[in-house]
Amino acid sequence: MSLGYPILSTLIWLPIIAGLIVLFAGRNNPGFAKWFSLGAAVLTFILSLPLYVAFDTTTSAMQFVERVSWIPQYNIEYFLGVDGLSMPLVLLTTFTQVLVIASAWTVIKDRVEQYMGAFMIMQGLMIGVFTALDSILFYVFWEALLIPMFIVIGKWGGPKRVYATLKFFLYTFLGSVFMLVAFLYLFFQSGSFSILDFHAMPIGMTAQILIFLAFLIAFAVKIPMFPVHTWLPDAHVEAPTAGSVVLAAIMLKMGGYGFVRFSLPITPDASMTLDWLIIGLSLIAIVYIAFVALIQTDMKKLVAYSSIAHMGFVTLGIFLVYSIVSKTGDVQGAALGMEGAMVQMISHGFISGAMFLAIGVLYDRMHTREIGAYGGVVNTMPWFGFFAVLFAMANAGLPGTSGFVGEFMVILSAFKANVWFGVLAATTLIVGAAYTLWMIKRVIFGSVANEEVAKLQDLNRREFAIMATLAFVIILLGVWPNPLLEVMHSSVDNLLIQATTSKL
Amino acid sequence: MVALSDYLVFSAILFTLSMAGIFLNRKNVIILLMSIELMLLAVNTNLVAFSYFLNDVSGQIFVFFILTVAAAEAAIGLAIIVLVFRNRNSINVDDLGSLKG
Amino acid sequence: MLHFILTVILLSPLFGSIAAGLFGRKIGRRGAHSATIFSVVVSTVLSAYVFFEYVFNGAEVYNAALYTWMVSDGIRFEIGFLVDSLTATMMLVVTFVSLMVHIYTIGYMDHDEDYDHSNAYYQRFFSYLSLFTFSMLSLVMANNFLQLFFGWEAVGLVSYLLIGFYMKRESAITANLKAFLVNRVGDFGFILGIAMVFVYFNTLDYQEFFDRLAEHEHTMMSFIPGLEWSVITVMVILLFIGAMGKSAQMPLHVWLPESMEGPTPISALIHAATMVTAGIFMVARLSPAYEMSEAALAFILVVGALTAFMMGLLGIIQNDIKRVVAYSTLSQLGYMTAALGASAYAASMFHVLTHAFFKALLFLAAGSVIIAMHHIQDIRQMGGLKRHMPVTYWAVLLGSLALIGFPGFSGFFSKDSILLAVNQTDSWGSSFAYTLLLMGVFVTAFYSFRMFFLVFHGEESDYVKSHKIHESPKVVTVPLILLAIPSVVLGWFMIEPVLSGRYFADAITVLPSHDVLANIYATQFDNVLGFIMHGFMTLPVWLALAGVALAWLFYMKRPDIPAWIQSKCTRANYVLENAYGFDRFNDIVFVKGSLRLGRFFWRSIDMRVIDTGMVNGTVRRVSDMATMFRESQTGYMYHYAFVMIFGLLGLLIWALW
Amino acid sequence: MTFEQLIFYVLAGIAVIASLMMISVNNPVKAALWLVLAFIATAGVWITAQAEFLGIVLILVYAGAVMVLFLFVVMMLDINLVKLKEGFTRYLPIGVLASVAIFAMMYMVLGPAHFGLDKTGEPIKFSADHSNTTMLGLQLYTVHAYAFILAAVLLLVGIVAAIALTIRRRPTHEVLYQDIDKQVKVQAKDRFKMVKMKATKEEPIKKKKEDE
Repeated sequence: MSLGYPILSTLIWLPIIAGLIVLFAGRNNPGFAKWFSLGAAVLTFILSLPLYVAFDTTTSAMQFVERVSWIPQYNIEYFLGVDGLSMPLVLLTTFTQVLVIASAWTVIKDRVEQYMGAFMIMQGLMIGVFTALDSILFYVFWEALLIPMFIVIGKWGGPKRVYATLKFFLYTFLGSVFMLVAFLYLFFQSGSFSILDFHAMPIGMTAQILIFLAFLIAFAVKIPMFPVHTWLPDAHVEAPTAGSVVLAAIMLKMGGYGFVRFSLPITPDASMTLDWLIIGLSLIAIVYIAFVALIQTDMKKLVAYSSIAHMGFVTLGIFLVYSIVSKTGDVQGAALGMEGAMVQMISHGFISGAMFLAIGVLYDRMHTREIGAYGGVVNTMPWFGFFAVLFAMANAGLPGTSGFVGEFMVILSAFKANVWFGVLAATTLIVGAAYTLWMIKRVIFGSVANEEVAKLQDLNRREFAIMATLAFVIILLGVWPNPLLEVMHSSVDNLLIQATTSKL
Repeated sequence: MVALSDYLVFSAILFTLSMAGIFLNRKNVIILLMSIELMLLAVNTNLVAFSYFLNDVSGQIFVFFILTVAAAEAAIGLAIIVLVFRNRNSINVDDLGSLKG
Repeated sequence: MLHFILTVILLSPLFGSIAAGLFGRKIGRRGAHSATIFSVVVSTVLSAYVFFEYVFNGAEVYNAALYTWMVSDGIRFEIGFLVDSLTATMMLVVTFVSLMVHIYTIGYMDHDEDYDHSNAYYQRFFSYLSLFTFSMLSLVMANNFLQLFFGWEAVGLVSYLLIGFYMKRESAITANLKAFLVNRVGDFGFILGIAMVFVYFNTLDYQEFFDRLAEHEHTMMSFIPGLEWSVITVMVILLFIGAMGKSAQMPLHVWLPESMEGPTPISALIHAATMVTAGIFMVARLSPAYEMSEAALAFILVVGALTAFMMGLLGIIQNDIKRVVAYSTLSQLGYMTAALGASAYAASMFHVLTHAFFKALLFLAAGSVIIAMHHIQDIRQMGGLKRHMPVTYWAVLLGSLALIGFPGFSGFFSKDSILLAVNQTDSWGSSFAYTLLLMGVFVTAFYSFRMFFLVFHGEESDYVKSHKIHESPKVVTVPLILLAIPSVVLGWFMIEPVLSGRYFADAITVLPSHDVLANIYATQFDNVLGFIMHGFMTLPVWLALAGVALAWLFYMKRPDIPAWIQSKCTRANYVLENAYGFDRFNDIVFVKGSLRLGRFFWRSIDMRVIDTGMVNGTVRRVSDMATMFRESQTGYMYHYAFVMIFGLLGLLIWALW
Repeated sequence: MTFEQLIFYVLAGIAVIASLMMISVNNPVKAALWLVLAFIATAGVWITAQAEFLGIVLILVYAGAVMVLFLFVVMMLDINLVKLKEGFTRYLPIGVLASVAIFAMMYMVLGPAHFGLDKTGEPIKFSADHSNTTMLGLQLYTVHAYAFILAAVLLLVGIVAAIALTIRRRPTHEVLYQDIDKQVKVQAKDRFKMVKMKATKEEPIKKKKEDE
C-alpha cells in the first residue's frame, strides 16, 4: 500500500529542513522561529494522517516502502517502511511534536530559534528511527537523535544539566555501540544490511545469544530497564519542559520498538532462552521502581520513575510470549500481551507527556519542582487542578483512561503466563496509585500553602488547549481503544510467528 | 690455549659490570658515561675475539668504527654534562629528576 | 426500544454531570442543580418503568452489547447491558436514592464555610453526584467483567472526589487518599480474579462465563508448589477480596469511618445506600460461580459475621452522630455479606434494598440535625431536640426502628430472613456466625437508640438552650418523608416474593442443597401478618427490645452508669477507642513500611550501588588508572635503567625458556 | 695452563677488578683512573688476540684522549664531593641479583658449551712478521673506504657539537671578544677622518674678573 508521493521521506525531511530554516532565518526574531516551527509541526502531523487512513490492516508486510541504494559497496540502502508496530509510534511522534512546540512558547527566552530548530530536527530523526528498515540507516538516525537532545538538555537545562546530559549521552551511546557490532556481524553473515533479511536469515545459537545481548544492552539503556535506569531521573530533572516531554513520550519507546523490531524476530531462540531475564528485570522495574518513586520529593523525578515502572509493563508484555506458548501450547494469550505492550507505549507517551507538561506549567510559574514548595494549588488554579487529577488518575491506571488499557491487557496475559507474574504486575495498581495520588494530595489539594501559590494564575488559553487535547486523547483511547488495536493485529500475529519459529 | 668462550665470558663480565654500574649508581652522571664506555669496550672485545677465531679482519674494522663513535659520544656526553652542571650546578643523579610525569 | 431506554438511563446522568461540571460557571447554581436533577429524574422514571417491566411483568433477561471496546486475541471485549430483576431493582434503588440526595443537597449545600458564592463548589458537587449515579449504573447494568471493573473503579474515583470535596481540610484529603488506596487494595484482588476468569474461561462476558463454569468445576491449580486449590474457589475468593475492599468488610473497612469527612449527602448516597453495596451486588450477580465453592461461601459467612458484630461494638462508643451511623452501616454490611455466605442471595439483596432506604433516611436526618446545630456533630452537645425538630425526630425514630428490625418495619423482614437463613445453613462456622449475628442485633439496637435518646430526648444541652434550633427547610424534610415511607412499607410487599425465590428467579441461581430461603418459605412462612406475629416470638426481636431498654436505662434514667462502666474497664475501652488497632497497624506496617522500603531501595540500591557504584564508579576507576600510569614516569634515570634491565631479563628468560 | 692462558687470565682479572672498582668507588677521579687501568688491561687481552693495532689504538685513543677528557671535565666541574659520598642505591640487592642473572644467561649461551675450543677449533696463528696493521689498512681503504670517511665526518660533527653546546659568551665588561667579520667589513671612512684646521696664532690669555 503506498500513496503517490514518498510520504515517509517527507515526514522525515520536512521537519529537518524546517528546523534548519528556523535555525538560520530565525536568528534574531523569535516570533518567526516559533510560528514557523509550529506551522511545520502541524503540517507534518496533517501529512502523517494518511499513514493511518490509508493503512492496509490486512497485511503484515511493510507499507509505504521506499528503497533507494545509498552506499552500493556495502549495499546499504535508504530503505524506509512502516507496519502495524511502527505506524502508531510515528503518529505519536508527529502528534506530540505539535504540543511540544506549543508548550515551549513563552518559557524559552534566549536563542529561541536554536531551541525550536533542535526540536524540529529531532522530530525528523525520530520518525526516521521508527521507519528505517536498513540497519545502518536505523543506526544513523538512532545516534543522530542524541545530539539535539544533548544540546537541549545541556543548554536550557537546570543547574546540574551538564552532568545529566553527559550521563544521558554516554549511557545511550555505550549501549548502541554494541548494537552496531551486532549489525556488522549480521552484515558479514548475510551480506546485506536490510532488517528484513536479518529476520529471515538463520543464525547459530551462540551467535544468537551474543546478538541478543548486544541488542539487550542498547535497548535496555533506552527503555530504561532496571539496572541501567539511573540516567533517566537526572535527565528529566535537568531537562526543560519540552525536552522532558519528548524524552518521556517518544524516546523511551525506541527501546520497546527495538525489542519488537530486532530482538524477537532476529534472535527468537536466544529470546526464548533469555526471556526469564527480561521478565525478571521488568517485574523488578514494576515493583522496585514504584517504591522508589514513592519517596521522591522532586515532582519530575517521581514522574520519571513512574515512567520507568510503566515501561516495565512494555518489556513484560513483549516477553510473555514464550512462557505463554510453553504453558498453553498456542500463541493465543501472547498476542494480548504484545498488543498490550504496544498500547501501553502509546498511552504512556500521552500520559507522561501530559504529566510533564503539567509540571512544566507549575515550573514556569514558580520555578521549583519540589513537592514541598506547593500545596493547595487547586484553590488558585481550578482548571489546572482538574487536568492534574485527570492525568494523575490516568497515570494510576484508572479504567476509562488509556493508562488502564495497556496495563489491563499485560496483567491478563502475565497471569496467563504465570500466576506470580500477574500478581507482581498487579501490585502496580496499589503502589502506582499511592505515589501518584500522594503527590497530587501534597501539591494540588489542601489549603493554600504559601503566598507564591496564592499568586498563581490559572492556565492561559494556550496551555488549556494543550491540556484539553491530551485529556481528550487519553479518555478517547481509554473508552474506545479499538481503532488503535485494529491496526496492529496482523503485524503482531506475524511477529509472534517469527518469534516462535526457531532459526537455528 | 685460550678458547673463544673465555674471551666471550670475559666480555660478558665486563658488560654486566658496566650495566650494574649504570643502574646501581646514585652518584653522578659521569660514572654513568664511564660505564657506557666500558660497555662499548666489552662489545669491542667480543668483536676482536671473533675476528681472531674466525680469522676475518672485518671484525677489527668494525671495532675501529665503534671506537670513533664512542669517542664522539663521550665528547658530546661530557658537553651535555657541562651544560647540565652550569644550569643545575649539580650533576648528582637524584637532583636531575625534573622530567617527571 | 429497550436498548434505547437503557442507553438513556445510563448516559443522561453523565450528560448532566458534564453540563454541571465543565460549564458550571456559565449555567450558575440554579442551572446546575436543575440540569443534574432533570437528568436523574429521567433515569429514575425510566428505571421505574424497567423495574415495573421486569419485576411485575416478568420480561425476559436482556443481554446485548452497546459497542466493541476492543478485539484482541480473537476475544471481543465489549461494553453492554445485562438487565434482569436484580439489575432492575438495583437501578431503581440507585436512581431513586440519588434523586432524593440531589433534592436534599439543594438545601444542605446552600452555604459553605470554606467557599463563598463566587466559587463554583455548588455546581461541582452536583456534577460529582450525577457522575456517581452514572458510574453506579454502569457497574450495575454491566454484562461483562470489564465494564464491571470500569464501573467499580469509576465509583471509587467519585467517592475519592467527594470525600475530598472540602479540599481545604487536611483531614478530608487524607481520608480520600486512604479511601482510594484501600479500594485499590480490594481492586488488586478483583483484577486478579478477572484475570483468572479470562485465563480459565477465555471470556469476560457473564453469560459465556456462566455457561463454561461447569467445565472447570474440578480443575485444580497450584501457584504455591505443593498446595492445590480448586480454580473456582481461588477465583471466587479473589473476586470477593474486591468486594471486601468496596463493601468495607473486616480488614479493608478502615476507610469507611473516615469517609464521613465528606459532606453528609454523599455519606447517605455513597457510603450507605449504593457504593458500599456494589460488592454485595457483584457476589449476587456471580451467584452461579459462588455456589460452586463451599470454602468460599464459608469464608464469606465468617467475614460477614465478624464485621457485623465487631463493627457494631465500635458503634457504641462513637460520639460523632455521623460516625455512629457509619459504624451501623459497616455492621449492616456485615449482615448482608453473612447472608451471601449462607447463599441466601435474595435475602441479602432484600436487605440491601431496605438498608438503602432506612440508612439513607438516617444519614439525611443526621444531616438535617447537623444543619440545625450549625455543623456541630458531637451528640453529647445535643439533647431534647424532639420539640424543635419534629419531622427529623420522627424520621430518625422510624429509621432506627427499621434498622434494629422492629417487627412490621422493612428492616425486620430482611434482617429476620437473614438470621433465619444463617441459622439454617450447616456450613463450617455457621453456628459461630449465627451467635455473632444475634449479639450484633442487641448491639445494633443499643447504639442506635443510645444515639436517638442522647440527641432527641433528655434535657437540652446548654448549646441547644442558648441557640435557636429550628426545623430544616422543606427541601430537606421532603426527601426525609419520601424515604421514610419505603423504610416502613417496603417489607410488607417484598418479603413474600423474596422468600419464595420468585423475585430474583432469573438473576440468582442457588443450588437446591443450599437453598435455605426456599425451606424457610416452606416451613415458617404462611402470610405476612403471621410472619410478623411469629417474629415476636423469636429471639432476635427480644434482643432488639432488650437493647432499646438498656439504652433507655443507661442514657435516660441513670446517665452515670455508662461513665462508671467506662472508667471501670479502661483496657476494653482503649481497644474500642482505637478500633481494634487497625489504623495504627496499617499506618505502621504499610505506610511507614513502604516509605522505609522505598527509601532503602532508593538510597542504597539506586544511589549507592548503581549510581555511585557502577556509573560514577567506572568513571573514578578510569581516572585512577590514568594517574597511575602518569606517576610511573618518575624522572629518575636509574628507574628507567632499572626497567630496561628487567625488561631485558624478562626477554632473555622468555627466549631461553 | 699454557703461558698464553696465564697472560690472558691475569689481564682479564685485572680488567674485571678495575671495572668493579670503577663502579663502586665514590670519587669520580679515582673511578676514571680505574677505568684507564681496565682499558690498558683489555688492550693487553686484544693483543693476545692478535689485534695489536687495535690494542695500541685503544690505549692511545681511549685511555689517552677520552679518559683525559673525562678527568678534565671532572676537574673543571667543582662537584661537591660530600654529596657524592652516599652509598649505593636501595636497589643494590635486586640490581646485583639481576646482573648476576643476566650474566648467568649470557654464560649459558656464550660459555664453553658452545664456543669452547672443541667447537671452534684452533685459531690460525700468524707468523711474527705478519703485520696486523697492513692487513687492517688494506681492508680499510679498499672495502670500507666510504665508511671510513663517514667516521671522519662523524668525528667532525662530534667536535662541532661539543663546542657549540658549551660555548658561552661572557659579558663584555669581563672579557672583550673579537668580532672577526666586523673587523673584516670595516672601511677606511669609518676609521679615518680628514679634519681641516686653520693655523693657530699666539694670543694672550684675557684676565678674568674673579681673578682680581
